Amino acid sequence: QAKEQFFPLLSYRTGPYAPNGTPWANGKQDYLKLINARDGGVNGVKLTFEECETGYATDRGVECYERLKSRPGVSLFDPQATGITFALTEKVTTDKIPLITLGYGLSVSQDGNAFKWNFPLMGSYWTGADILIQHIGAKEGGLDKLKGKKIALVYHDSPFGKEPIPLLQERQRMHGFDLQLIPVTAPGVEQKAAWLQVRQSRPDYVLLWGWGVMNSTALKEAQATGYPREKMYGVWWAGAEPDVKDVGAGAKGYNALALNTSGQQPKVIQDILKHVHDKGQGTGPKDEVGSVLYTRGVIIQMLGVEAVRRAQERFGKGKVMTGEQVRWGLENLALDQKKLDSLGFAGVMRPLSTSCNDHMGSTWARVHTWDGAKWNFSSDFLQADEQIIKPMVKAGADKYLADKKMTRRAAADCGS
Amino acid sequence: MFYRENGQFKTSYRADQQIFAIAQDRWLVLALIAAAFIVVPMLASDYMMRAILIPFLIMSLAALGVNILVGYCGQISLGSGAFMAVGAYMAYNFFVRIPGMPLVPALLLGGLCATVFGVLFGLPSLRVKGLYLAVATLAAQFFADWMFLRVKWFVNDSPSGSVSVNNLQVFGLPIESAVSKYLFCLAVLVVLALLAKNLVRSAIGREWMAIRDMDVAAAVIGIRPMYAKLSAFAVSSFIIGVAGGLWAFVYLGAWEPAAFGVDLSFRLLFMVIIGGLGSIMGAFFGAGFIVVLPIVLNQALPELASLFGMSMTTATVSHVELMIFGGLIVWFLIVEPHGLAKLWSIGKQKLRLWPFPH
Amino acid sequence: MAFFLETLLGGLMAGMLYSLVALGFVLIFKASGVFNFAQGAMVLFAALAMARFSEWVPQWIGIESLVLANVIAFVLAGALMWVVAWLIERLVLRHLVNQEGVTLLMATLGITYFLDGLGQTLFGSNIYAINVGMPKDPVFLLESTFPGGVLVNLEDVYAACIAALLVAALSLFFQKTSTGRALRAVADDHQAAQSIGIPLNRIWVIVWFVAGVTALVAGIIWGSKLGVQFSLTTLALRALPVVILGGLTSVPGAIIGGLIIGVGEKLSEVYLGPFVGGGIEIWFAYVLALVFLLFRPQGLFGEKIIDRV
Amino acid sequence: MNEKKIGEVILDVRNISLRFGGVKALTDISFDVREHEVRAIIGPNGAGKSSMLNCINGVYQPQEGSISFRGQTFKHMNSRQVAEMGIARTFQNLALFKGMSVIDNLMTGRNLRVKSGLLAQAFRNPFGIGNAQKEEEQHREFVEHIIDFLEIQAHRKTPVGTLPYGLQKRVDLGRALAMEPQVLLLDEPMAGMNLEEKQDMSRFILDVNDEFGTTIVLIEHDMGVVMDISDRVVVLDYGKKIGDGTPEDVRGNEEVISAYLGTSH
Amino acid sequence: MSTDSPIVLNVNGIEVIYNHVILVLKGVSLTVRQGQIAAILGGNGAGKTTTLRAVSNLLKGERGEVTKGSIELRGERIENLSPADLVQRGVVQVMEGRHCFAHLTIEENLMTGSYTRKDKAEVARNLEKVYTYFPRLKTRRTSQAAYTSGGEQQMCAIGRALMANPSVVLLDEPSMGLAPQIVEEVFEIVKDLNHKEGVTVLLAEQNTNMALRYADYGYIMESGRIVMDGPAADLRNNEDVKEFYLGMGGGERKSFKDVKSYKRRKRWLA
Ligand SMILES: Nc1ncnc2c1ncn2[C@@H]1O[C@H](COP(=O)(O)OP(=O)(O)OP(=O)(O)O)[C@@H](O)[C@H]1O
Ligand SMILES: Nc1ncnc2c1ncn2[C@@H]1O[C@H](COP(=O)(O)OP(=O)(O)OP(=O)(O)O)[C@@H](O)[C@H]1O
Ligand SMILES: CC(C)C[C@H](N)C(=O)O
Ligand SMILES: [Mg+2]
Ligand SMILES: [Mg+2]
Repeated sequence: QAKEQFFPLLSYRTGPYAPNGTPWANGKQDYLKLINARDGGVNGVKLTFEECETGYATDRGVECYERLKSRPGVSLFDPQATGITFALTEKVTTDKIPLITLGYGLSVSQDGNAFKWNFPLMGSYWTGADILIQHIGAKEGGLDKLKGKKIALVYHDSPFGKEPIPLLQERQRMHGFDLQLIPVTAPGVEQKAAWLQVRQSRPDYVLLWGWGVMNSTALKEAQATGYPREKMYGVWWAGAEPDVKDVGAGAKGYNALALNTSGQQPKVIQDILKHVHDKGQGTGPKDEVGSVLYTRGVIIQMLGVEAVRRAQERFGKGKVMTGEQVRWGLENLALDQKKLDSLGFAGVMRPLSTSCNDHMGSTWARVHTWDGAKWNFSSDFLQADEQIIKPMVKAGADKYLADKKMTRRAAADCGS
Repeated sequence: MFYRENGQFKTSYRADQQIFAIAQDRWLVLALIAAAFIVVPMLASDYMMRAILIPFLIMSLAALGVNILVGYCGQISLGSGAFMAVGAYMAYNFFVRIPGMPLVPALLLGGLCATVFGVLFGLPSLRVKGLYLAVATLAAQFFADWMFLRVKWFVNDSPSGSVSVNNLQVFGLPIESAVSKYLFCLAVLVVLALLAKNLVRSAIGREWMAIRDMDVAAAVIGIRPMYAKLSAFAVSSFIIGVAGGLWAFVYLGAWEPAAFGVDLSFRLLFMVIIGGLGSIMGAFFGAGFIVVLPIVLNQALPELASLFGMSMTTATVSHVELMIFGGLIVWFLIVEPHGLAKLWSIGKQKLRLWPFPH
Repeated sequence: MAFFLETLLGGLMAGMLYSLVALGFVLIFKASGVFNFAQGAMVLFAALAMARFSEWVPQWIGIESLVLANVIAFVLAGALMWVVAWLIERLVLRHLVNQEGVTLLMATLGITYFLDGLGQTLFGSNIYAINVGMPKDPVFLLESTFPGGVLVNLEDVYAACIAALLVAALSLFFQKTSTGRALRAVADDHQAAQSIGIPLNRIWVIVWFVAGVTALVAGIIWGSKLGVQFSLTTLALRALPVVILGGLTSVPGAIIGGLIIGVGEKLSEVYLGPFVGGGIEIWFAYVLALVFLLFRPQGLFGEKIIDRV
Repeated sequence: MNEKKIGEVILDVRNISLRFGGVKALTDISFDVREHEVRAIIGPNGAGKSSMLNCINGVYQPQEGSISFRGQTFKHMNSRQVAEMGIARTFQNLALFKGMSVIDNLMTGRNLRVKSGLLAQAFRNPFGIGNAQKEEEQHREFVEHIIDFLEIQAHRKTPVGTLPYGLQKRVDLGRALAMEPQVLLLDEPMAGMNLEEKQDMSRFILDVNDEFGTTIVLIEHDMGVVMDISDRVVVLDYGKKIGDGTPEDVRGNEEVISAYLGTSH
Repeated sequence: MSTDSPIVLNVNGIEVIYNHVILVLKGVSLTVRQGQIAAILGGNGAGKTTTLRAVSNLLKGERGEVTKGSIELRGERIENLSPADLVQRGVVQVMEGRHCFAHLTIEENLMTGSYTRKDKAEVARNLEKVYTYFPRLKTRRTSQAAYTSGGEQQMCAIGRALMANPSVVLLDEPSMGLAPQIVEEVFEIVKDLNHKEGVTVLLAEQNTNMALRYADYGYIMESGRIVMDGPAADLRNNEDVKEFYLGMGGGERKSFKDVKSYKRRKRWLA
């Protein structure tokens, strides 16, 4: 039996979210191809994968999961959708396969003591929202200046869009700004009413919690109602090329959170171009390589691969890891700047290290701005305020455990 | 030659009124049920059960419910997803809010709530007919989507609005493994299907069909349109509600309103039309077609392509899958506009005549 | 006040745009008794064709002019819609003569799947732009009367005018020509229509082609507003209450229905929404349509539903 | 053939007027029907015969006039109440339940008499628990008699939509008979039948009339049938009554001849 | 008069199956000559309607198909033509059970009948003609067809077919639901068209009496087969026909009241 570590890839390349789902999926696939082509796998273990189209639908996602979960050497799942994440969260516990939800999923699942199998790596909607408020505060000249300001949240009317609300409400209590909540019915093609409301209340800032067509539509409606794009701040799922490209000039000045860089300069991207695309093995079109979501896909996959590598360090180099072992690897990631540099991710992302308690590993993000042709960073990396988030995560996790009549993991469990 | 009813003379109306009046049918169905309970659990893989059979069973149940309303009573409904959602969310609330609430009563209570909701949105059917009625049911659909998203109480105040259940048990037996889940769904389905079959072959079922086929004439022979329509809404949404509960509890485990969106309503409607309006059997065929076919296509297409030395990206696979799926729908309709169940019965009829062509 | 006017205007404009999609439904229903669920898919398909052709044509033949590229793309997309209409008649409708409404409806669902798949295969599933030179930025009217003026989108105004023109033309067609009468006959009874020599085949190709062109126009307008992407198909669900409110068989009904629904949903969302957490416009539209139906079960301008023994 | 006992007035139609917009379908029509008799209504096309039946069984609400049944007068009735009183009806344009089998169509005629409720029906079973099964069997037995009577045994389970026209007419009659009505309203039950079938149908009607004592109101265009089997005839023309009496009276009536029968009769 | 005129319609041993399983016509052959009135007689379910549908190609909508045999119109095979093509060639069917366009007014119904006629003046003339045939239609011309009486609809259906100026008319039970006076009228119209305009007529009719009075030739059908045919005059004098179709068994007409419901047997089925 060949030594193969299997990566199931849930993706969506059709349907309403395809424009955003596709580069993401391409990034994931290309990175796996890169590792095989350049390094011959992880310590000699070849990486294999199979894609399964979910169409962003929960039931298709579950089917894909069931289809792929028992492949030999299965390592982890990245569902690419919050709805599927919810459904899988219940299943991975019994199947013992970790779930990584980089920058999405349940914010409380950061608490590794309660959510043993979930890994919302690099950021949750609470950290994202917190960073945005900090950034806006800084613009205004201090968080205290936010008092009396109006902030509107235009959000995808789904659990995904609703996640940041508790955090924002917490911040609202602290700083006394006005928070206006404006839901947009999925998938978000019709937003006239939402933007009429924005025009009526003329908020000082608009936070955009959108995905897929909702983002570009929001920008177009903002333009049509004359709301300045400079005052709009999107989550990191509303800050990629498909969101702004066909809006053209109308998107100029729009800001969004960024977890990663974009562009083809980073070494890892160059490697992908060289070892994968130039060999005709590329998954998508070449000019999309290095775009925001593509790069995020690459990062997600890198974290998965590194978790395998980390697990091998403990459970045996050159062996195929089980889901449980990969989970340990994910829980013990230690990617400092040096490590990132060596992996070719210099400048692409912030260092990240996870632990039994903290399944997120990093609470940093920055803001970038669309200049009409590309994304440029407009802030430094900002860190979400642990003081605010920690207690919220703890409380949320406790409620979750109570509802489920479960208890926190014992300390001893952390080593396993 | 083997499928002959010759010589099977019915000596009583009871015999003739049996659910399957032809002995071969009776044995076949009993054998099928027995196989479903005994053989399938032994043979089917975990994936088969969890990803194909369980959704198939639950969707069959839901389609059965839809068929009562649409197929038997002729009231076009695009709100089935909403009825499922009501069943699921209300069962959830009974389940988590009442300490010690067992699973089965919770599901049934969820079904009853769906009944109430169904009857409420069925009221316009007393005045509005046909495609126009679809608007009323879509109103139910979008209203339910909104309600479960917006009203915190329904989701037990979970901040994200998604809910989940675990530790399912029936009579002290855990419903965790694929086999136990499968058997549980199967049992619920068999019981409800039997009750539904009883209803449609009894007076109430004939009232529904009469209203469907010609409501003025039905009124003239003394059928009350109001009672017939609302009872159809009630029975149908009860079954759909229970199916919704199963879908949420057993299949998904955790869900958000999008899991019961308008897409699902559409798919349920397709199931009953493709399967055969006004046929219990049709619900099964339809669910099979709509649930299983895409999965099969999705997995078979790449293999097929590789036979010809081509490789397909997942995107291409799913696009081609859509096209083939759509094409097959049309093709089956052309072959038999009254659905797969009709095709089946024509097949039987041919078999009956076999080996003579007519 | 100014804001109320803006909301009202916004609703009217949105309503007009819904009408464009609704019109496709009405056309096919009126002329063949088929409730065409594929209308949404046709809008997407046509818009995708338009978007991609206008992108490809300059590459193929190396022209610079945006106008010319758009015109050629329009013609090509129109031709494609003709092919689609022809194929639908050939492969589907022709074999389903005289079948019940639900069967035909189901067949159009099959067509929906097929077109969704085909459209994405041929043209891709990213977001594409249609640029027909619509103005994007708002203008402000009555600035002297109201502080800040009343915001109007020229893009919407143009779209509304196009919709109105289309409706006027189609109404005339149905009212004044013998083909119009034949179409209504077909909708009532396929077989009887055949028996007196109405060529169903040709009629259906024509109707589906006209509906296809309507879809193309709707697709261009919506596409230039929102970008062309799969989600355009969901517009069909937005247009549904419009069709039903106006009456399935009425071309002017599609417009009036559109206006009522558009205004109703925007006003409700803006003025009622905030009290209940928002996001109510879609179900409100349906409930609004339902309320009208309780008074007129055939919709505002629909033909009376015949029930007679 | 034993002499028939014609009884009291069972159905009394008083000054009925019915308009649809500008169309006067019925103007001030009065006539009565006696128990056990076969009462024919004839008249040219569009005279208002079918509309008359529709008024009697509550499908149309006449603007003026009243109808009494066994002395009980009513002005507005809904179809259900009429059915409960024992008035059944067949239709000119075939209003059968097309998707249902012959048996099921006939069984719907029994629905008024079904006592077991929804739950009882859901739980009906062959083990003798509850009444639903027994009830069903009793109704079935009754319906089987009608099937034998109408000689449609071979088509029991055929969906009525595919039956030839003439048989559908028979099923329509059967469905009305299944209601065990006291008054049977028949709207052109023999249209589309050939002579032999008309003879059969006449036989059925007369048998029903004899055996069950059912009162019959019959619309028919075949004068042979009308003259032979009816006891009294009402003639309508353009919504007005122009004749009423025994077949012989009517046949001799000048007005009737010119309005309806034409010269050759 | 017409035995030597050219054959217009030649149906040759056709078999028709509905729904792939129900065999209804079992080898039906008949010929209709130019200017002839031919009648198909037979009981309910004999297959008369099916035969007419097969000729006018309206079977498809009923999910029926001709599986054997051939149908020729003036020597040309027509099984594969569409109904519309047939109307272009002058063959028009009046369908059983009226089939008026429910939402259209009576006049609009009639006008659709002239869909294939391009000459406005001719259409107007035809309309006038139909209105003189059926004055009742004229008074109801603005009513929606669904809201007219059964007989009015039947007139409308016949009138609509006449609007197409057909050269061959297939009439399926034209007398159904019509008052005696109008029945007479309809047959007179048929005779008129036949004599004056040379229209060929194929008629399926239950009213045997009338049919045989007006027809030149008759076919008698039983369970999907032609069991007897001959010139109308001969059929009128045939004993069986007399007994079963004309009700004249034993010489004179029996009262409907006295017919016994004993099981009779038809000799030709023996
Ligand atoms: N629902 C209705 N709306 C409008 N007009 C109607 C309606 N029902 C009947 N009519 C009109 O009333 C008149 C009488 O119709 P009715 O059906 O009673 O005639 P009828 O005597 O049964 O004729 P036939 O012998 O042709 O069946 C007709 O002119 C008809 O058009
Ligand atoms: N659409 C159909 N599907 C299945 N069977 C059919 C269909 N139409 C007719 N039949 C069957 O074909 C046979 C012949 O029917 P057809 O209508 O041709 O008889 P007919 O001679 O016209 O009778 P009638 O005098 O009652 O009109 C009947 O047994 C009937 O049940
Ligand atoms: C998965 C992420 C891309 C976020 C997405 N909108 C979701 O919640 O599903
Ligand atoms: Mg009548
Ligand atoms: Mg016939």
